[in-house]
Amino acid sequence: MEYNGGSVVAMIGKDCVAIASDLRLGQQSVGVAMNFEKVFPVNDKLYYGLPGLATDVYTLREQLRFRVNMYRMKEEREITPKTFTHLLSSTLYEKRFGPYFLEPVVAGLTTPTELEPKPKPFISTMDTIGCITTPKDFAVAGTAQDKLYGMAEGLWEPDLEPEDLFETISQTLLNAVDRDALSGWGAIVHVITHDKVITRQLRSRMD
Amino acid sequence: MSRSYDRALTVFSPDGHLFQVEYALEAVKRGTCAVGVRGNSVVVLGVEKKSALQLQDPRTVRKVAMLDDHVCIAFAGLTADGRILIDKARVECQSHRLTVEDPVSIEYITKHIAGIQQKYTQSGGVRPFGISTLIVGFDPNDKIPRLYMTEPSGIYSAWKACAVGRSSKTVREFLEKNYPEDLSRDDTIKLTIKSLLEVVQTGAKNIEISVMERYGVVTALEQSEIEKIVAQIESEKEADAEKKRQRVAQTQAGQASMAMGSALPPSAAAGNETETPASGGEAAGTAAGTAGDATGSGIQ
Amino acid sequence: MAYQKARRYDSRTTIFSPEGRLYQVEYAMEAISHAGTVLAVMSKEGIAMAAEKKVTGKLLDLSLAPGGEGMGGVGTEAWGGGGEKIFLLNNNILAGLAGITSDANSLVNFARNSAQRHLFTYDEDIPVEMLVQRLCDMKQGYTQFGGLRPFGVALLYMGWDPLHGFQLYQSDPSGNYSGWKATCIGSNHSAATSLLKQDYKDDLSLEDARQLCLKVMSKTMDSTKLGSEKLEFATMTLHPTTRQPLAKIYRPSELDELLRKYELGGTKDDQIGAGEGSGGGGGQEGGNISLST
Amino acid sequence: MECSFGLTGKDFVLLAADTSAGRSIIQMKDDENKIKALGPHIAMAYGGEAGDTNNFADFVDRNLRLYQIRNHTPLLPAAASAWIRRSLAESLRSRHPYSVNLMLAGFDITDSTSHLYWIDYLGTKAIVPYAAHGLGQYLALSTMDKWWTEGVDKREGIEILKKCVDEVGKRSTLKFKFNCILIDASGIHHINLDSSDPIAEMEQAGKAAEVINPNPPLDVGITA
Amino acid sequence: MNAVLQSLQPPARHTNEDEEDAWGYGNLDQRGGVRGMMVPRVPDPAAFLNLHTDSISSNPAAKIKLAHGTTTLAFRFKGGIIVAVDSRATAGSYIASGTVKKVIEINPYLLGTMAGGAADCQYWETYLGMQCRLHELRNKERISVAAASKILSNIVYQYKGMGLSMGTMICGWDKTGPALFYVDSDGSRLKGDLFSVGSGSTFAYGVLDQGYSYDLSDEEAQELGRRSIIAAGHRDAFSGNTCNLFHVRENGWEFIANYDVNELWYEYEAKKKAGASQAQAQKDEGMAVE
Repeated sequence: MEYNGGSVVAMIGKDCVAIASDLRLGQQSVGVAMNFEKVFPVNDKLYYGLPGLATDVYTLREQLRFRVNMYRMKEEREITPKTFTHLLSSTLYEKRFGPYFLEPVVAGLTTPTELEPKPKPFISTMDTIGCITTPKDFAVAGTAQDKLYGMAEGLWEPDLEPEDLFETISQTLLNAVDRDALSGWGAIVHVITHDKVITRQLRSRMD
Repeated sequence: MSRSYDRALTVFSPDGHLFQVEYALEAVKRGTCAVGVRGNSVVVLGVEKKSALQLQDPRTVRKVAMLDDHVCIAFAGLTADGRILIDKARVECQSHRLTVEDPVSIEYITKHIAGIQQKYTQSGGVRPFGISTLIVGFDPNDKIPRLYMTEPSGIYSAWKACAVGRSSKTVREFLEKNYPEDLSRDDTIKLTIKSLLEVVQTGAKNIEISVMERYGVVTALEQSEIEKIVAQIESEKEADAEKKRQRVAQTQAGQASMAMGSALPPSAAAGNETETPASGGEAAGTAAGTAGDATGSGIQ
Repeated sequence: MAYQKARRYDSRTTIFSPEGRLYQVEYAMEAISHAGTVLAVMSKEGIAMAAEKKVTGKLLDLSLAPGGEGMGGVGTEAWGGGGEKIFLLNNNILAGLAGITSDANSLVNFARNSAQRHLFTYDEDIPVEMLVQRLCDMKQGYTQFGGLRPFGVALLYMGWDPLHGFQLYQSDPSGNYSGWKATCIGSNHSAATSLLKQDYKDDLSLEDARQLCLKVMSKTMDSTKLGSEKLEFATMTLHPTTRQPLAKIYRPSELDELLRKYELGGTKDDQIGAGEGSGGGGGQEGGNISLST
Repeated sequence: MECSFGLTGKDFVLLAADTSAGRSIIQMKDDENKIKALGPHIAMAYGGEAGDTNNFADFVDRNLRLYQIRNHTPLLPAAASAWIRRSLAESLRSRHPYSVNLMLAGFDITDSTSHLYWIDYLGTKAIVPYAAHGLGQYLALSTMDKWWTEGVDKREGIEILKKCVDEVGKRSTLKFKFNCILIDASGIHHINLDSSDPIAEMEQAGKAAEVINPNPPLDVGITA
Repeated sequence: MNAVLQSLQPPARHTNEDEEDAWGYGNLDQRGGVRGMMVPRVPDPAAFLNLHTDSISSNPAAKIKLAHGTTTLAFRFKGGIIVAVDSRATAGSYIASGTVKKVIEINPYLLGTMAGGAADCQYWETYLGMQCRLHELRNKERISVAAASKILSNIVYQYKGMGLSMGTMICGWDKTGPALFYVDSDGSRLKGDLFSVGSGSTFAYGVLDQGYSYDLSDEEAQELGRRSIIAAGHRDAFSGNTCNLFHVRENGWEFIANYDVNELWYEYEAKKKAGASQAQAQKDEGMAVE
């Protein structure tokens, strides 16, 4: 976990969700790259973040991309956040006795259907072997987890509009990683709404 | 006819034939011709190239392939079978390097390929590969050009010059007759083209020549170079024929003058030459027929 | 044809005839020459492909089945947008199939799997020729190993990769493949090929390619009025800004509009507009996102 | 302890690796080449556990070669990096993991861009403009931070590399010699870092400076 | 000196608490020396400390994480000595403080830097300040840098193996001119022109070595010190926040300024970009002319 560093946070807003990560890739104390994104899109309604051991970030991401694409082909539809969470969870549990050192965070919106006309924004997080929790406010993971909790507890409030949610999640992340030696070196935020995804790079401390 | 030993692949017929293997050889004979000739310092592969159709992308027509830096292969028979066999051989080349660091020797890879082909004549539930191959190259740290042939049966053999595919018998006979020891580079190329011209009526545009000069150095002749050599051969033939005519004329004149009439023209070869197109022509007909059929039945 | 009469042991399905021919393979090719025509034309700007659909019965409900108005789409949407003849095999490759539909489905599955495996190992879209080769290697296996009959399917593949740009291939049951500038499989392919030969020029624009494609199709299909109920249509182009490959399977309404533009038919006038809004605009922006995650 | 550097520029990429080989405190060899050309425009500098290094490098070399022969075209740098990374990541969870750190440098001829990938024995991959492994990571990353700029040309690139090599020479108790290559559109070239103008020397040497590519393009002219 | 040395007996393993109470506040003995330090009452205190703190090795499993992780540097040049340090203190990956003073002003002519255990450095360098003052009073002249560093070195050497962790540079100006000594808890004491200490020191060296010359101007020297700390603050996770810059001259040290590492980093990047595009423009122009 602390070998490469990095943190991810996700938050629920009003008909929107946001997910953000820092951009540092380190080898213990040495910073190696400042372009290492830990949040990836599944589709334009669903993103997930993988803070943890960087080799596993790649490995799991490729594995998930494969599985999601197969799902898409077989089902001829996009995967929902809930289904994806379970896919991710079982993928992690497959490595129960040699786990991936990752604590994923998922954030997405479910497309309304006739049966479920107003689905709630969805976030979830899990431990390294896939135990799911689905918070109703925010989810945090990574080396700055403790600090993120502190910031998020203080800043988050219910039913934030996309722009406010962006501001909240950005402040949470920036201030948390400023207190974490192993996270930082830039940050990226995605705010997912029903009609678009707003992606912004944040200017953050580079030390 | 309805007996099953000619279909059960691994079974001998009462008179000792392996029919599937023999039939596979027929598939090879339906493929376009490939010739290999060993010179004193180079080895040359020449193949008959089906002319790419007007709308076809010529990049994807491959009859000659590299197995490794120093091994080149040409085949006649079912194209798809060829691709599979070549792929297996390529894996073996790299695997050999990985385990013992040295590149494969030409004989080694030939044996390997032949071994695969043999396995498909003896294993249950598979048909043999419908291809014969010519494998050329130089062993590492060696200056001797090598040329081998393998057949669907899994037989392999070393040659000074050899042909497989359509009308290969004619070409082989031609080579037997015209192969001199100690061929120079240019003469090797020329002999290859000359022999191919025995079956390829359409000349340079349907001939492809690859020359392996030494270890790891392969060049493909430009179309223009081939054309030049073909032209040269034509003119030589012309000159030859002219000489013959003159000689015949002389002889006839002599005969006439001597008023005796029992001597035959000396060249049986001349007779052969006029004969070959007939036998080759039939095969060409089938080849053209399949070629017209888009990818045809996949025989090269 | 003693080979056909003989009892079919597992191990004997595809074997050489005394003349060295593989009759099973040739018969499989025969099967294809009855199938609906698929033809494609390549240009510098992209490739267009049209496929003839055989309508089996008037009561067939096409609205939910692939090929109804649910079909079509750009980029990601094209995954589920395949009809019964044209499928997206990977981000960068579309295929049109002629032959036995069930065989075709299993080949499409295999191709999609192969493409994903490549993406998994190399983190790049599979090069077009490689996917074609993968498929053909399998097809070849089905002509050599016991217990199997060859696939009764021929395919046209159109795709793009950074090495060779736009490419068009065709493959047949023997496991052979070849690259083309414009080609055709299925019934009437010889007539179509000669038409293509006549009209193909090296400097076609995409628009020309589309038009040529549909024009030849209308001639070979032998019907004056083409319509989306008898036809599927797709293009492979590059996204104008990202320069990434962009597959587009036309929605029936879009196709009809195209046909009317070229004055080749275009039925169902009353339905135009219904599917137009969703005609793939959504895919333009982030269309490829989900495939490149 | 080993040390290697990689650095990209406008139309080229540089790799340098030390040439020492030994066991514990004994140096057995001071001219071991730890850079391997894997194709006409791609090369790798590697280090790590003795034995693993050469084995893994050969394994990569042979597989990339096989890909090239099979597909008539070499693997592009990005795809090669993904494959190598996966090999390491898979080996990490195997019975006998390879302990190899490497840097992969390549020039993508399809879009004329230079690429540098920093990969460690865990299978961590970083896509970076410049990077270092081993001692160099600690000593000279900041040197590159200070002097590297977007779009440096070949001479500037070499100057930065020389600074790094000099720094390691200054601060390390071990005395390193370095082996250096440059990859650009025309292929892989040897660079003599001791020369006063390595680029001029390279250009002058022309063919002679070309790294004898173990994997020459095979299909030139043979098909078509 | 002898008095000092005599007062620095090796620490007693077991101190008598009653005896301790007999003295006043602080832990100096009556002669002004340091009384035996409290040591864990175990057979091998060093092993004990190593198990529970990360003072000797960076034992990540240790429950007690001492503040360490630092970049400090000092170098001598014709204009005196430049001392530059960062200001980050970490405990594990937690940045405990971003405003730590890592330069200890021993007296107006002497500076000490701290790297390693913050408490160790702070305490012993303050103590050193006291000894220096005493020396001055006793000898009516300022203590030489050499002597001051030797005192510190002697003290920490007494505690070798006990888990003291410090790497410090004693910088000052005495009769011999500017002088710079490196002293660490192993007991090493080195005289030199250029040192950098701490987890980020290698990165600082990477810039420092390539830009250093004895003949730098004051401005150049200050910039070099500053740039080196920024470089280290950037790359090293355990260094950063701000940079404190000091300049030691003949008449004592001067505090130059406190800089935000982050702001400077962006400034340098912007300069690099501007420089690069300018260079590119020049190159292009050159080509156009050709």
